[in-house]
Amino acid sequence: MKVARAHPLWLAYLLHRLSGLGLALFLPLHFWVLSYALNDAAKLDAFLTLTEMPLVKMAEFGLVFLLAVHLFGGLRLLALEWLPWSAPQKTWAAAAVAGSFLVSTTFLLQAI
Amino acid sequence: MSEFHLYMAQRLSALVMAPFVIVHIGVMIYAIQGGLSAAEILGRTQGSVFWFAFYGMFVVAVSIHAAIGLRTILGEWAGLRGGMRDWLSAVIGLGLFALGSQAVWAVTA
Amino acid sequence: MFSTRDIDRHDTDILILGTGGAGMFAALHAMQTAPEGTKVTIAVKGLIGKCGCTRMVQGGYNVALGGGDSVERHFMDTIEGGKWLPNQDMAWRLCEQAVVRIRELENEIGCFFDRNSDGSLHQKAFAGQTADRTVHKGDLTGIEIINRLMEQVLSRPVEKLQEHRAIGLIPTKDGSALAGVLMIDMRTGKFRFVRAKTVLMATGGGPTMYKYHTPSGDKTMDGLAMAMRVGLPLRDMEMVQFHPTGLLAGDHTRMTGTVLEEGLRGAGGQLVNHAGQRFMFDYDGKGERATRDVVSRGIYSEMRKNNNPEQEGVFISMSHLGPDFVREKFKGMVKRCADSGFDLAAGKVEVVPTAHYFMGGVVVDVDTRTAMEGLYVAGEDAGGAHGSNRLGGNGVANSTVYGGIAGDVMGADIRSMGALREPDEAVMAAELARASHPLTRDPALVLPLRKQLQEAMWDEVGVMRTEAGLKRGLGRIAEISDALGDVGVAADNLAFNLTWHDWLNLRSLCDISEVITKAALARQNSRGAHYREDFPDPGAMEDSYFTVARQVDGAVEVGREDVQFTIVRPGETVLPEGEPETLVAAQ
Amino acid sequence: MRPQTFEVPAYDNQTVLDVVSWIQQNADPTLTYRFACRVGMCGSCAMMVNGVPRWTCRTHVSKVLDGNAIEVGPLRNLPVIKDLAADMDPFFDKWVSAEGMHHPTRTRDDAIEAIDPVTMERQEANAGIECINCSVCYSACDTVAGNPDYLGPAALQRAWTLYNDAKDANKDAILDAVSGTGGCHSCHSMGSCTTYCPNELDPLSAILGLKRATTKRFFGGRK
Ligand SMILES: Cc1cc2nc3c(=O)[nH]c(=O)nc-3n(C[C@H](O)[C@H](O)[C@H](O)COP(=O)(O)OP(=O)(O)OC[C@H]3O[C@@H](n4cnc5c(N)ncnc54)[C@H](O)[C@@H]3O)c2cc1C
Ligand code: HEM
Ligand code: SF4
Ligand code: F3S
Ligand code: FES
Repeated sequence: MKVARAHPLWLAYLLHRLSGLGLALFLPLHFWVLSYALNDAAKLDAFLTLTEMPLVKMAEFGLVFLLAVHLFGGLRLLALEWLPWSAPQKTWAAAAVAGSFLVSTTFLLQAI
Repeated sequence: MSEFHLYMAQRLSALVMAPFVIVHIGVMIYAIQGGLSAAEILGRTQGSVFWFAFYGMFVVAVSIHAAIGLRTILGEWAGLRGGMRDWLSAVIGLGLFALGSQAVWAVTA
Repeated sequence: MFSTRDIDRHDTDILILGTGGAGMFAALHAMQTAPEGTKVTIAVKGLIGKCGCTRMVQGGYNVALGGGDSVERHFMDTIEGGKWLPNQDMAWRLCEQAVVRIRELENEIGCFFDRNSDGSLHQKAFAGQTADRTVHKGDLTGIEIINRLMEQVLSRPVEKLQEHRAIGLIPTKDGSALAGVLMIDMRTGKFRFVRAKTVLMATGGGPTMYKYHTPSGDKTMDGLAMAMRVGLPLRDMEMVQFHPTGLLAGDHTRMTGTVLEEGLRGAGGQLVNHAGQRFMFDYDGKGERATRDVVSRGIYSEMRKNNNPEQEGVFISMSHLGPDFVREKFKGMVKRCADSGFDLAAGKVEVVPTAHYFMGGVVVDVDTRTAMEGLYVAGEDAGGAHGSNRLGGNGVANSTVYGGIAGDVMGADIRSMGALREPDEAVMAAELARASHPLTRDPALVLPLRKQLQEAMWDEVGVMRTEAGLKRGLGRIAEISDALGDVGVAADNLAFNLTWHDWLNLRSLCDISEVITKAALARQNSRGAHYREDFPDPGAMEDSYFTVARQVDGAVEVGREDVQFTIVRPGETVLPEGEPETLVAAQ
Repeated sequence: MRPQTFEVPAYDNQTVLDVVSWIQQNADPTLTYRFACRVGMCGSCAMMVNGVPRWTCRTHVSKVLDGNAIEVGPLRNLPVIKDLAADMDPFFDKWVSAEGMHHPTRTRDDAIEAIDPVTMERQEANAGIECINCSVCYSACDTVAGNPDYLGPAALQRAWTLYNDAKDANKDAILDAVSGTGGCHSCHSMGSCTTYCPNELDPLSAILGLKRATTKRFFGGRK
């Protein structure tokens, strides 16, 4: 039987989990690329020029987005768990911060 | 390590990472302007005790944090239990730490 | 089709049937008083703590806790409320021990009852009480009591036989003592016989043979039917308490009959008839605030006058108090009505008297012992404590007080009991045949017969009774009972087969319906819940008698016994001289 | 289990429990389900209705009709005994594992403790006390689905209630019980418990309370 559960808190949970998973999968790659610097700065450069490509730029934006989403999802959870506010207050506060952060990041990335 | 200690470790590592992530994203946005180059990155970071400590702690925190997080996901979504799951997440944590240290060394040494 | 060889045999020391207030307290007390190593087993028709009526208690728990109130006053209210029919020693013990039990509930079991602002227990008065005596947890008192009891029981090493239905008490060959209980493990459909040195029957009566009834669906008089078959005397069997305001929502929904709480009338709720007029003042000076039996009869009379099949009941209307006030004060009730599609706060809700509580039961002594060694009865299954009428709030007090006593007594008695007793295999075979009877017949629907029984009881043995009606009722019950014998249940899948259990339920209900009707014929006066239109007088209090029914050679015989005024005589009181008649401020 | 389809007559006042009962009483006599009180007090009639766990005795058909049909199944996250009846033992075993029972400070021979009804602590305890252990929240929670050790929202809420109960003697035992494998720290605050609780209780906040209390204790703060 199908299970109905699409309500805001559940979606927030899913988003946090998927972003965390995405970050964890990307992280080894990220480290691996940086490690190139150890043996060969040129290789790193070669990779870095890739970042000019739109697709890579998209991926990069995606990563920043994931990181931002996960960061604020995480801060929301930490506030929820450890701060003595009411649940809606915490959600609104986190949403407000996340919203403004996302807007400013997007703006900055656009500006580049 | 009890479930509660894992929880504390994950939350505390998250707390540690929060400012790092913000700075990191900030630097990325700054650095990305006018394109990235190895020289530019390395010029900023190499030999800097500050960046070494910054990224070093970041790597430690993220290895702990992600390993515990993946352990949860391995349990809930992959159905892994018991020793197998703990072992796998320890390997992930150590692996991340190894790769991360290598990267930090590469850019700051 | 089944032989006694198919029965799974199981042994324990103390067996408890039912997990209402009586059953759970018995289990806890038995574990406290029985010798180390005693095995305690609970068998219940549903899940532990999740069935029965104790959980459904709304209003609260009667207990005299000082502040002017006293055990004596509680006792006098109980006797007067029961119209001098209660067994006075039982009533006294109930009032006296309630004080201990409420402390136990709060201190040891962990219940939290509503407090006054100074931190003391909040108490209020139900109709018929002369002091603010009823301890409660909002209007969900039973949930608090049963959940806390359930936790205590679940966290102790009791053997749990859940979804086990007791179907027969099996005595020893000479019939003097109980050997054990035959049950159906409902989940598998297999028979299981459990031997025990002592058995508490706390299956909670439950007058669900009426068209409108409040008790939970698992209660179908199984216990009393079993007790009758082993020849035990049953008293006060004509005494069925009707709650005046049951929800009327059609006969296709299980919501019909469920209680709209007493407090609605207490707070000023008005009853209006089909013509839109208030009528309760035509029947009693207290209007809607009169006692349950009076209001039930008032409503019943109005219904009879109207006689409109489209709109059978009367209406309870709260809106004049202000819908917001009602929503605030009766939050749970308003929500419940809304879930079922009615607007209690601003509209009006159709209601009807509904069979609520069964005062009658097995004859027991103040220690819950019965005439049969090894069998104990407590709670709604036991007769005597309430006489002809149970005060609101005395029901749960009764089940918890006597359940605890039963546990203590069984725990003590077991010390002097040697080995488990051997059952009479002939009785076992008869009980087995009885329960498997429908499996040998052609399958047919059980529901129509249950509806017929419920109609018959409501029409002929209900709120108001006459000799002619009761006799008609006996005829109708006999017909239904016979017809049931021809209704079969398909035997190919007996695991958790509710239809088989519907059949067994109806079997018990038919059996006890007959007893109720015969006892009602035997009482030729009107007391408390029992009202005879042909004998409206209560009769002289000094000459009070109670009815005793028993099965002799397969036939139900009803006799009368004089009430023994062991503590107080009619016209007298145990209250000190000069005590005011009531401590409750006039509303 | 293969799903079966039944045509059931419609009535004005009709709950999902009535529909299920009609099928058993008229169409399929072997159909198994569970109920007792019929009025939302016993918490034994919960089932999945169109994918949402609900108390069926208090769910009006008109509220859940999807087209002209409803899909009913046994509660999720519990073993099925037969048809629509779930085995609730794991739910109650966990209730006990969470130390969900009173630890007495007094006996029946002592007076009843005077307790100020308006303190913060008492309000916190009251918030979850009317749980009917229907297991709706337990069935709604995906953490339970993924983690068989997880104690689940209702048991944890009970623990929180007791933790705030001035009468309870063993707060440390409660915090220990909810700190182990499958304890409150396994909850991901997905809030399905609070969203679907038919009694409008809020296990999510109770669990957050436990997380706070255990964290406080970790840093040396005590109750
Ligand atoms: C809606 C409602 C409101 C009430 N409000 C109040 C109130 O405010 N105050 C008050 O004092 N009283 C009230 N009462 C009455 C009170 O609930 C009962 O008097 C009391 O709870 C009976 O307790 P008990 O333990 O005898 O039976 P119950 O609590 O009814 O328990 C009976 C148990 O026996 C089990 N059982 C039945 N048959 C079998 C079988 N064949 N085999 C095995 N087990 C079986 C049942 O499943 C159940 O577990 C109310 C009753 C109802 C229905
Ligand atoms: C920026 C700071 C971060 C914060 C504040 C943070 C916070 C959190 C929190 C509170 C959780 C627990 C969620 C739960 O149990 O319900 C979590 C889970 C997780 N985090 Fe992070 N995190 C951060 C960064 C990261 C990074 C950089 C990664 C990637 C490598 C990551 C990967 C994960 C993973 C995989 C999970 C498990 C997800 C789950 O259990 O649902 N986190 N994070
Ligand atoms: S918290 Fe709500 S949903 Fe969960 S068991 Fe209690 S009453 Fe049911
Ligand atoms: S749905 Fe489950 S994850 Fe936590 S908040 Fe409720 S228990
Ligand atoms: S039948 Fe009791 S809650 Fe639904």
